[in-house]
Amino acid sequence: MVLDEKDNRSPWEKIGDYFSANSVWMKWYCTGCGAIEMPPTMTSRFDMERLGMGPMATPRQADVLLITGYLSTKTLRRVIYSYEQMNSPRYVVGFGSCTVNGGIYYDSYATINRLDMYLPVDLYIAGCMPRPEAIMNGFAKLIDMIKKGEARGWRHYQENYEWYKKNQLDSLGEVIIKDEFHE
Amino acid sequence: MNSMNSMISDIKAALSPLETSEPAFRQIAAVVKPDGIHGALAYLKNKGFTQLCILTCIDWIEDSQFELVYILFSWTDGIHIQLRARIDREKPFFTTVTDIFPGARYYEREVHEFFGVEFCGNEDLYKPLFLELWDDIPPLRKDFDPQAYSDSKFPMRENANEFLSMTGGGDDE
Amino acid sequence: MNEVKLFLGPQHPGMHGNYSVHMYVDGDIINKSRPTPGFLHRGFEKLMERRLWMGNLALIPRICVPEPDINEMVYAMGVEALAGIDVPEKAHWIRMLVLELARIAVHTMSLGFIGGPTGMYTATYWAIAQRDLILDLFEELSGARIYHMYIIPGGVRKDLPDGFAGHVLEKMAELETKLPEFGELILKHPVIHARAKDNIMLPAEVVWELGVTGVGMRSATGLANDLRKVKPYARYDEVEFEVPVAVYSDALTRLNLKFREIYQSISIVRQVLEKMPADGPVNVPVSPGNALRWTVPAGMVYAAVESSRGEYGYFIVSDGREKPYRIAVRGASYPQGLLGIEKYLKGYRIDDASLWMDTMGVCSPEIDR
Amino acid sequence: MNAMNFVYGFLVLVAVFIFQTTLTGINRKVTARLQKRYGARWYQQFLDIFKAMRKDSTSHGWVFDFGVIMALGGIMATVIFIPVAGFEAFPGLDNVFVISYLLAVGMLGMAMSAAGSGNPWASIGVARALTNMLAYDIPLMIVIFTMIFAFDSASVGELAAMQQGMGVLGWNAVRMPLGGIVAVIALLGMLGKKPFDSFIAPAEIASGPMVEYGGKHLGFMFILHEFMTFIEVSLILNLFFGGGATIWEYMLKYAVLYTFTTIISGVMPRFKIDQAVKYFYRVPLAMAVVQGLVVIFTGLGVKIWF
Repeated sequence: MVLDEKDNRSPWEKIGDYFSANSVWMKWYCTGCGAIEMPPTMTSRFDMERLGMGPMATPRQADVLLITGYLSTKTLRRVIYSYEQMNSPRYVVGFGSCTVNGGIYYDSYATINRLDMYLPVDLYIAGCMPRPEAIMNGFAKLIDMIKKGEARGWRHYQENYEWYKKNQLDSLGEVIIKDEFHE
Repeated sequence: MNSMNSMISDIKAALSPLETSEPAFRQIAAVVKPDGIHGALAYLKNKGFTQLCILTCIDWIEDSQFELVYILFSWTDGIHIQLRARIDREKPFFTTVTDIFPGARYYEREVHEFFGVEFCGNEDLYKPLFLELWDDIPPLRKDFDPQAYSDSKFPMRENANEFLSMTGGGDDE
Repeated sequence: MNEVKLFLGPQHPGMHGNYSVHMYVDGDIINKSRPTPGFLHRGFEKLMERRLWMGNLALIPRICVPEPDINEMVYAMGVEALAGIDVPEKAHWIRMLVLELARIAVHTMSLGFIGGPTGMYTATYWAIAQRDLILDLFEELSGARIYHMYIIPGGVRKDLPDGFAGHVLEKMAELETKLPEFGELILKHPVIHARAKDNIMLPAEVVWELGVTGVGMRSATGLANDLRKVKPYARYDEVEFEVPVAVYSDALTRLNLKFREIYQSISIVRQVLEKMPADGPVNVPVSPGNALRWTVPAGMVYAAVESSRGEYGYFIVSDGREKPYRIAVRGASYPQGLLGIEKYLKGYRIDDASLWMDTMGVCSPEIDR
Repeated sequence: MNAMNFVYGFLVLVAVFIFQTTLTGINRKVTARLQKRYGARWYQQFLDIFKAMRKDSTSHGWVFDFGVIMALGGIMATVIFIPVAGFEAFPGLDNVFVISYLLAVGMLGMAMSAAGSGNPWASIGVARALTNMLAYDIPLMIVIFTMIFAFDSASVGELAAMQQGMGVLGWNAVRMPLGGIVAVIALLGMLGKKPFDSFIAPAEIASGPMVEYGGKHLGFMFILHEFMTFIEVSLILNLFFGGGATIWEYMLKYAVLYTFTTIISGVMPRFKIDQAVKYFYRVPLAMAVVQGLVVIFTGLGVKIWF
């Protein structure tokens, strides 16, 4: 994701980014064990809604896809599918060390090692698993990035679609499962 | 509550196991011949061992054998039993025990998926359960190397700073 | 008849965790359902064969995310049985303390999560905040909120910090003042009664057929089938507690049972703090030299504890080397999460499917491993 | 009817949007306080709507797009006919029947659009929404017909004006207490508040009709929802709680009534759809029928009143 240094957004885009930054809806998809720290972040103690963030039921409605921890190949297929259903601008946040380099599952046959090979990650939150404070901090950073126009992973994905698709196919074999019922 | 000793002698008399032992507190291990498993499970179920805790498998690659393990529990006596039998690794066929313990169905599917042991009579055996589009030998066999598989399929990150340099971030924080 | 195929999960707000139930529905009624596990499959059983006996400590808590301590406990119990290690008296009591606190945390959370399928979000918000207080205790004890790695073979990692007992008692007292609120909000609410009563039934014969344990078994059969009573581990035979039972298992009964188990656990925590020896070692060295080169004698053993969802066990095989030869995990929610969903969800409504996941206690990471 | 009416109509729409959206934001804060947390900013709902309007969106064919426009048009047309504190953009057209039929255009547009998305969850959601409508409409309509019969008028503005001047005692909710209770319960059903929100339940059918909406489509749906809320609350407010003599009184009453429904919904789980129908056809329907019989045969509360 190479950023061009100067801010060449039009005034309308700047206003749009202001709205996007202050109303970030996340996709409710618990892909891994980091999801256990999401309820405390959402609920009364840390209260994510202060930042304008809230869970959304379907990928169409959501702005940010949270990858909460390790991704098995079976999940990654659904995650890619979900990501492609989301409407741009869309953002991806990787949780925990497993999304960075495989973490404790570096030699597992079922989990991937690097999330940014398959999806354009805008922000990583380190930790195994990240504490709610770290998650809140990461979200504040994401909001800041959106406001400044730095979170452009979705544009990068559009521009380098072939590269991402090639990586996905290399690792997964097939991205979309035709018959999930196995019949 | 039957005592452990009487239970062990009962088992010895009824199942004629190859070997019995007491690996832990209130736990009995009995090794039987593969064709004796069915009868042994039925006998033990009548004796009060109504719960199948787990059905699993061990890959003894040096002996070229699979060892099937059935662990039963009796809630009335508080005793666990490990019932074990070895089958040939090259011809891993066995019969299903779902007629005695219906709950074994998914355990058998799991063992089939992870070890390749085929349980005749379990109709769902060939549907994938945990793995999807699996393209290698069953992963829990000892000759499967997950590190090699992971290296060939899922690229690692080459160096730690790569992501930071890619996004141009990392300086302001 | 016009059947529609539907995926309930993996990315569905009604699903707890990454799990999927595929179903054929006719209108709102489920005609056929099939569980689809494997979204969280990490190959734990293979990875554990590749780690040292001590190195596995970092891996095992991640098998069951909401209640990680049971993993450490069964692993420690199994390895101690294989290696013939005698655990010091005080370590037993500290282990019980940790396990019961974890049980309270899980039950509180699962009571709150009833808010998901039924729409009672206020209950969820309150309950998660209560659970956080217990996570604070864990943080004080072990330095981590979720994955503690506190119970190790040979005892526990270190002694209780100063003043910890006082903090525990404070939190327990606070929890006891809050619990009646939950009772009022959840268990006595007429709409919850409408949703959960006589719904998601679990008859006694189904319990024996599937092999369901834990709250499901106790609510259906009326037997106090709790491993803490039937086959006591640690020092559960020296504390007094009741096992709540019922003979009619609908979703509401199971919720009630969980609610009553929280009170029992609070009482156990109090007794533990009272009866625990004041001092003494909390762990024994497992090997004379380098623990990383520690070998466990060959053997096969099955260790099981009572988790919040039922019997949770490890089958551990050692061939006498530095790494385990094989470890098989018996996830407590295996029967109700797989065969139960396949056979007994039929005839209920779409709305009830997530109620099944919730009240039966289906924990997807321990099914997938 | 001249050009000024249309200008008024447009101004009404703008004012209603700002007022209702602000109130929704404040109500999100009320819910948050009920759940012991801080909650979103009061203007969060505006940010959400404008953010959604800014995003790209995915179309699922012309039925999907056209349904949204049709629903929004129908609902916006309805808003203009609602009398607010004696003010009407198009005087004389505030008949109950006009409003309920225009509302149906909006509802149908939504149903059409959601079904056009082809998602099975959306179809289930639409089926549930229509069932829910059928459930609350019958008791509510019985009460409203009773009122029309008793006061010899079907004009919402006139019915509201008739209740003013006697203070609280003039309200239809007090004159017909059972009918008032039915109206508030039906309002919960109309607004899709818990316990009657099974048609948009996220944990059951992944937010039902809204499942395929994203970006601008979702933004339109949000605006539509704000207008719809205004129509529904205003209808009940005008018919049962005396509307308002001044605009400030009207706004205050409106805010209280709407916040009341929010608080109720904050401590309620949701009924399953069959249970919701059973509930409406049992308690509120019986109450509505009793109320109708009392008013028609004894005149208690209408002819006999202080």
